[in-house]
Amino acid sequence: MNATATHPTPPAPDGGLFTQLRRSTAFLPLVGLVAISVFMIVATDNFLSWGNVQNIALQSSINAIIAVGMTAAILTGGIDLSVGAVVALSGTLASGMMVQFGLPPMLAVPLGLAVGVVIGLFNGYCVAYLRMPPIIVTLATMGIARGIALIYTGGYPIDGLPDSFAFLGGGVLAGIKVPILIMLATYLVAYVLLNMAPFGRYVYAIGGNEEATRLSGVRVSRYKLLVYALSGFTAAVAGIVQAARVTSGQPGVGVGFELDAIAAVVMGGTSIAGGRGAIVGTLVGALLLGVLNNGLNMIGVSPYLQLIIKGGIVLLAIFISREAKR
Amino acid sequence: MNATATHPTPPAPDGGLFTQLRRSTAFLPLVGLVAISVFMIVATDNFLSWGNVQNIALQSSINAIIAVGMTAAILTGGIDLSVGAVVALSGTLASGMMVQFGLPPMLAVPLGLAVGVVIGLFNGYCVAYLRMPPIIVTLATMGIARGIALIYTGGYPIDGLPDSFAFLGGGVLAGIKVPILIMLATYLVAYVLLNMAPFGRYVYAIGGNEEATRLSGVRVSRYKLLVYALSGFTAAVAGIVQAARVTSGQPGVGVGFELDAIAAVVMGGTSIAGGRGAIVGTLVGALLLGVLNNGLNMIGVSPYLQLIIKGGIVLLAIFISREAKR
Amino acid sequence: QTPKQPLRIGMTFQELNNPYFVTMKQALEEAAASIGATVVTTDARHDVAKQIGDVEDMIQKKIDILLLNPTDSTGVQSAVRSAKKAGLIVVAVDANAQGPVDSFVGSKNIDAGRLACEYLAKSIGEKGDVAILDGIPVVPILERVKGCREALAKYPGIKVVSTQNGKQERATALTVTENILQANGNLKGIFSVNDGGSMGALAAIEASGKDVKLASVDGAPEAIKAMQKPGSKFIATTAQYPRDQIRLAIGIALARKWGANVPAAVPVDVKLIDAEGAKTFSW
Amino acid sequence: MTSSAQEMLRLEGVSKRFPGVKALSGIDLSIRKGEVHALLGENGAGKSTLMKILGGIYQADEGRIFIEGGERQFAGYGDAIAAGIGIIFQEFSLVPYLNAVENIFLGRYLRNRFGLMDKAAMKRSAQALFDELGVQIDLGVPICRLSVAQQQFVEIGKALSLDAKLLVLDEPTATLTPNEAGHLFRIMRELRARGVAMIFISHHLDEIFEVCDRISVLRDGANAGHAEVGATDVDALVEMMVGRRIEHSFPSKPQPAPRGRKVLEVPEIQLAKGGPVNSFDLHEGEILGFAGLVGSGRTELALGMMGADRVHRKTVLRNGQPVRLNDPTQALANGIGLLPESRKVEGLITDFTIRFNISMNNLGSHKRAGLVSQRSEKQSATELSKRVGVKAPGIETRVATLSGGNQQKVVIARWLGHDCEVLIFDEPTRGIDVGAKAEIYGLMRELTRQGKSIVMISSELPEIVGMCDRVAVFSGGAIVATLEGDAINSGDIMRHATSSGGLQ
Ligand SMILES: Nc1ncnc2c1ncn2[C@@H]1O[C@H](COP(=O)(O)OP(=O)(O)OP(=O)(O)O)[C@@H](O)[C@H]1O
Ligand SMILES: Nc1ncnc2c1ncn2[C@@H]1O[C@H](COP(=O)(O)OP(=O)(O)OP(=O)(O)O)[C@@H](O)[C@H]1O
Ligand SMILES: O[C@H]1[C@H](O)[C@H](O)OC[C@H]1O
Ligand SMILES: [Mg+2]
Ligand SMILES: [Mg+2]
Repeated sequence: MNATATHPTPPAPDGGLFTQLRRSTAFLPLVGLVAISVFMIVATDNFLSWGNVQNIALQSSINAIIAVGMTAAILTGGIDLSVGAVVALSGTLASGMMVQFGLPPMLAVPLGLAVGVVIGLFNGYCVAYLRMPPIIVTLATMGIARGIALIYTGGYPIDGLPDSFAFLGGGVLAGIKVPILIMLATYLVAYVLLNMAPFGRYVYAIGGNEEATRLSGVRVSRYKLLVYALSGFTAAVAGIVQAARVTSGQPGVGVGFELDAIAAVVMGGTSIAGGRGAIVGTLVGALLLGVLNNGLNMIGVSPYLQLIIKGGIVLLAIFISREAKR
Repeated sequence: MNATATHPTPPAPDGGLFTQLRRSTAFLPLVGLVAISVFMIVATDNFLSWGNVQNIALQSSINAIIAVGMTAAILTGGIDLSVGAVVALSGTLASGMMVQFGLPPMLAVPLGLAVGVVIGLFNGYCVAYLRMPPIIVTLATMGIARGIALIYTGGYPIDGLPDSFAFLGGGVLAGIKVPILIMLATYLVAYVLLNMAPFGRYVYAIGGNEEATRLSGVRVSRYKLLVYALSGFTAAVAGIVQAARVTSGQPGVGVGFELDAIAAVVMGGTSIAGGRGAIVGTLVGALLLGVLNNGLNMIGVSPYLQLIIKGGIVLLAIFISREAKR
Repeated sequence: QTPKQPLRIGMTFQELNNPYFVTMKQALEEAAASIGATVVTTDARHDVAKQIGDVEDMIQKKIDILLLNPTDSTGVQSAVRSAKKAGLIVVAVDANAQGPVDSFVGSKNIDAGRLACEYLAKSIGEKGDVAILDGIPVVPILERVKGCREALAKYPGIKVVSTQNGKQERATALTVTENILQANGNLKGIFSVNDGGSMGALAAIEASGKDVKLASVDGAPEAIKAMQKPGSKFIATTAQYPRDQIRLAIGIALARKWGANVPAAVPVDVKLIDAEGAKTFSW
Repeated sequence: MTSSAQEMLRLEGVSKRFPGVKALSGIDLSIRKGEVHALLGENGAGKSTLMKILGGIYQADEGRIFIEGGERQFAGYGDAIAAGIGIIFQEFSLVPYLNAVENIFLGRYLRNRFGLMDKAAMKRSAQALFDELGVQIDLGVPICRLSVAQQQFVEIGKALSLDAKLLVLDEPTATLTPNEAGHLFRIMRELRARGVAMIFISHHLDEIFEVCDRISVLRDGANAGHAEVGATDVDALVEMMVGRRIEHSFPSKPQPAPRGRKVLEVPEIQLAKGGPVNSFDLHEGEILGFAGLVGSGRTELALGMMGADRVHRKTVLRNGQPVRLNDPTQALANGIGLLPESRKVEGLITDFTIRFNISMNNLGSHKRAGLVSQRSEKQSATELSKRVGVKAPGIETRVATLSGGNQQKVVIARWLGHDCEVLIFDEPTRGIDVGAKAEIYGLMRELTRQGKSIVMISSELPEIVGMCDRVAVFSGGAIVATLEGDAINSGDIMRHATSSGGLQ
């Protein structure tokens, strides 16, 4: 009687790069991105021009950056609805520091990022240590952060930002727009954190089986705290880029951004229940949404119809990549 | 081995009415509602006037009605983000039937409700039979329903509704405003459905352990389908009431309603993970939010500060009623 | 480029579920059809970020003229810059935008608020409590509130007891007004910054059965109709001319394209419409 | 109790109360270095609770813990690990989407000089661990793709990798075949030789005599006695646990074996394209055993037959009529019910009360005017839970607070109240104490006497032999033999089960 675990076809230890890709949750989203891009290339004139490709990346960048933290939150089985309000708060705060107090961007930007981290830590504290449900905690901080941004600015946009700051939104480095570079850098760091550092495995583990993870001696609460801090941070990065792009701190910006980010994460193959997914997929998901927005505008589809088509394509994408039954 | 079912302290079969209430998930929300109301009575002049009490109930009614279906969806472990768009679609469609085709409200209202049910069935089909994640399915149908409403109306409000229809929004029966009566009727039916009919038991069971429920032979998919149909239906009811209240079909109405409804459900003690909660709690949650909105307005708190206070109170409420650690 | 290429006009709206802007869109399509131009429109849904993206897409689509209805005057300036850099003619409509726009066509919004509130003040006998139903903080709206306050300030008997935000949208305006009416038992009048909000306020006033007069801005069809009802609480709205704004904007843009020096701003007169005037008015 | 240099662990007067239940009262326990100490007791006696207190997962209300003579207090499992305690939990503590390596090192990832995970090093030591355990496990796939037995070995490997001085094994053999259990015992002996102390929990009393040195018994949360393995026997242990003698574990089989009409015929069923094609029949009033090694495909075949899983091709006849079974609902409509193999994951809604769990798929019989009649539901739930002997404060007790065995009885009670004619019992006695086992066997016979027919999937040979009228033996996904009468004996079953599968 031979012991357990006989494998009919012992799979190659890791498989080639393609096999690895094929197995990854990001594979189907990637196929979707390619398919939609091909369609757009056929349907429009200069979809594939360098200008338009940059354009798409640029327009996806804010959502893509927010979606990094959202991915981590969702991987742990949580969610962060406060991101849109954090975009507004960090953007207005950094702008206010520059315009009202004359701080240089070098100081104002870190302050703007810090406020995101603070909101994130607050979210994380409520979720991890007070065991409150993420959806409602972050729904509440969404209101709070938005309220602070509005009170701080009195409801008016903060104008007159220095050019050195505007560079973060409109500048070009090595032929590439700065927000795109910021987006790529964010993903690079996130990739290392989530796939190569212990932090990442804990994030996946918590989403996979929180109780088991706790039993294994992992400080679950601390990692959850960090995850929400990360989400606040990336939302704040997006807020800074956003403010630089519109060269003003807008207290009303970011309404509904949380839904876009969730869409990017889930379109990217991450399970909304946590534990499974890939950060690369999220980038693909955000680009997919960006291509859709851009392509439909390029084709000249009416804005009302765009809502329907986008909804339909999101459904289609999820339908194709949904987990096979059982 | 002493045979079984030994009851060391046989608890009274059900306990008194108060004990039952005390144990219910709706108890703490109720305490919260009373506490905030007491505060408002002290802080404002005529908070407790009959006029203002009706006013609060009236203003809570739309959210409360939507939250009925949302409760069912959340109890199964799902969610329905499309409700706000369904409010717009059912309202504009029913209005269009009356204004453009001259249908009497008796026919137009059922048509408006039917469109909500259709969207709900579509959501339910995707969730239950195609096994797609509710959050993303309903996010997609949110866009689709909104797009249809906008295309159908061309972006204009549909005006000129008959008085018999406006009665549903502004009429008074037995001294009580009609939307309040509709809200109460909806809760009565939902109470019976969820607490006394097999349907309700299945809803809770699915949220508690879907796989076990399925393996025991319950038609899980069908009940999930019904739950989303219910959610579409109650959103459509709210859409009709909303249209009657503003005496026009508004394609842009209902943005963000889904978040209000979720807040009401969770404030009412229902677990966002499904399986636990009570419909009565949702009514309490919706009224709590209504009291907050109304009371802060009555006190004259600035709208920006209101956002912060509301967020804070939502947090406080959830903090108090969160499940005790372990 | 190829001379046969028809003129391409792009217009980005702050929102497209307000009759005011939908009417503009119609006027745009009619005007464009008559000169053989093609039109693309986008809907920013009050999101500056989306508006900038929409403009960038239209630049890629190689439009010639950009008509810009900014959702935020400062926020869109980078879009204005990109458009100018791409060689487009940029004309702001309804609200001005910062940055190198070629021209701006919009109503005299201070007048709009002043006219409505003077009429309101007189109708309530120059004394009593008044509330302002505010909107999204963009320049035209701010100017209307400013004009209104200036007008009311001339009447010592009038007190502005409440300013709340109805978000220029019926459902929100309805509940906000209900609360205003509850909290201020002696309210005599309400000024709403536009007709989106006024219709919600009107529903609340009617339901309350109170004698509160309502004045607003826009002249939207539903407002015009509501004012004509006998005994209507809706007494006046300062009309704007959305179709004319578009026609002027296209004209200015073409003139600029042909090389003309165009005025930096083309203020469009507004007109107070009361129940009497409503009988003959339409956009 | 006297402390000595040889003592690894001493518990003194440990008590623990849960709302409504006194789980432990004044437990004393002493474990020597290098001994394997059996902890026995009925379901709900408090074994797991005591171990969780030892592991710092629960806090005792009273009592003291001494490790190597020094008093210790653990605020969490992390503290216990640091003190040299490792636990193999009764409920798996694994993360389904991580692979075996990531699971084993969870919480203690090795880092390279950049502070990133040293995946290669961890993989090497995991491989070494499994080599030592003598099991082959694909380290690259998420463990949810491994079989239950393989997962159990990952769980074991995880605890072993802690290099604990005191290792707790809470029913590790419940999901293993005798052969795999044998592996585990070999490892336990090696550990003992190295001086590791072990607490071993099992309801298989024969295993106790195979690996253990001394025995402590709990009854209703209190000490019920201690014994040396050499100086006791199964009957004495049972009496200590249960407080009385248990005469026969198996009710007598009806003679001759029932051969009523065929209530269920499966002339062909093929789970996957190219896989083995199986067939079997079930007669009225009979118990048909599905025997085989863990992973031999018994559960899959049963689930496929009743429509809970998709299959490639199948024909099923109920009472001679072909039926469509595409989901468990259709199975239920055709009188086929399932008691699933994993009660927590597939059987129960642990947040629900006993009453709700019992009536869950039988609400139709409590309906009055379309609504559920609480009175009828309560009456039937009370009666059923009494019949299966659920130990609980009442039918309104949440199932989550019951011990494993009592949870299993709740699922059985559900089917007792149902008018299903065909019942599939998948590992019905897994984790069930000896006393309760006898009761469950009795219940099964009672059901067949009422004319019901049962398919019993079991990895415990004695119960296959003792209970079944006929036995289908599985190997590699195929039914390789169907035995009846005297042919139903351990030797023949094992011979077929270990034959190369798929051919007959
Ligand atoms: N978290 C809890 N809440 C309430 N009661 C509990 C809890 N955990 C265990 N109990 C109760 O404590 C008692 C002891 O349970 P325990 O799980 O320790 O039994 P066990 O001896 O391990 O049984 P088994 O052999 O079935 O695993 C039981 O009556 C059980 O119902
Ligand atoms: N590594 C694996 N990956 C995917 N499927 C597997 C793997 N190992 C086993 N299986 C399949 O999963 C099925 C379920 O395994 P399980 O351990 O439940 O065995 P079983 O024969 O169904 O019997 P039982 O669990 O009752 O002993 C097995 O039949 C086997 O076909
Ligand atoms: O001028 C318009 C204004 O900018 C606003 O957004 O609503 C419609 C009109 O009043
Ligand atoms: Mg146990
Ligand atoms: Mg099995």
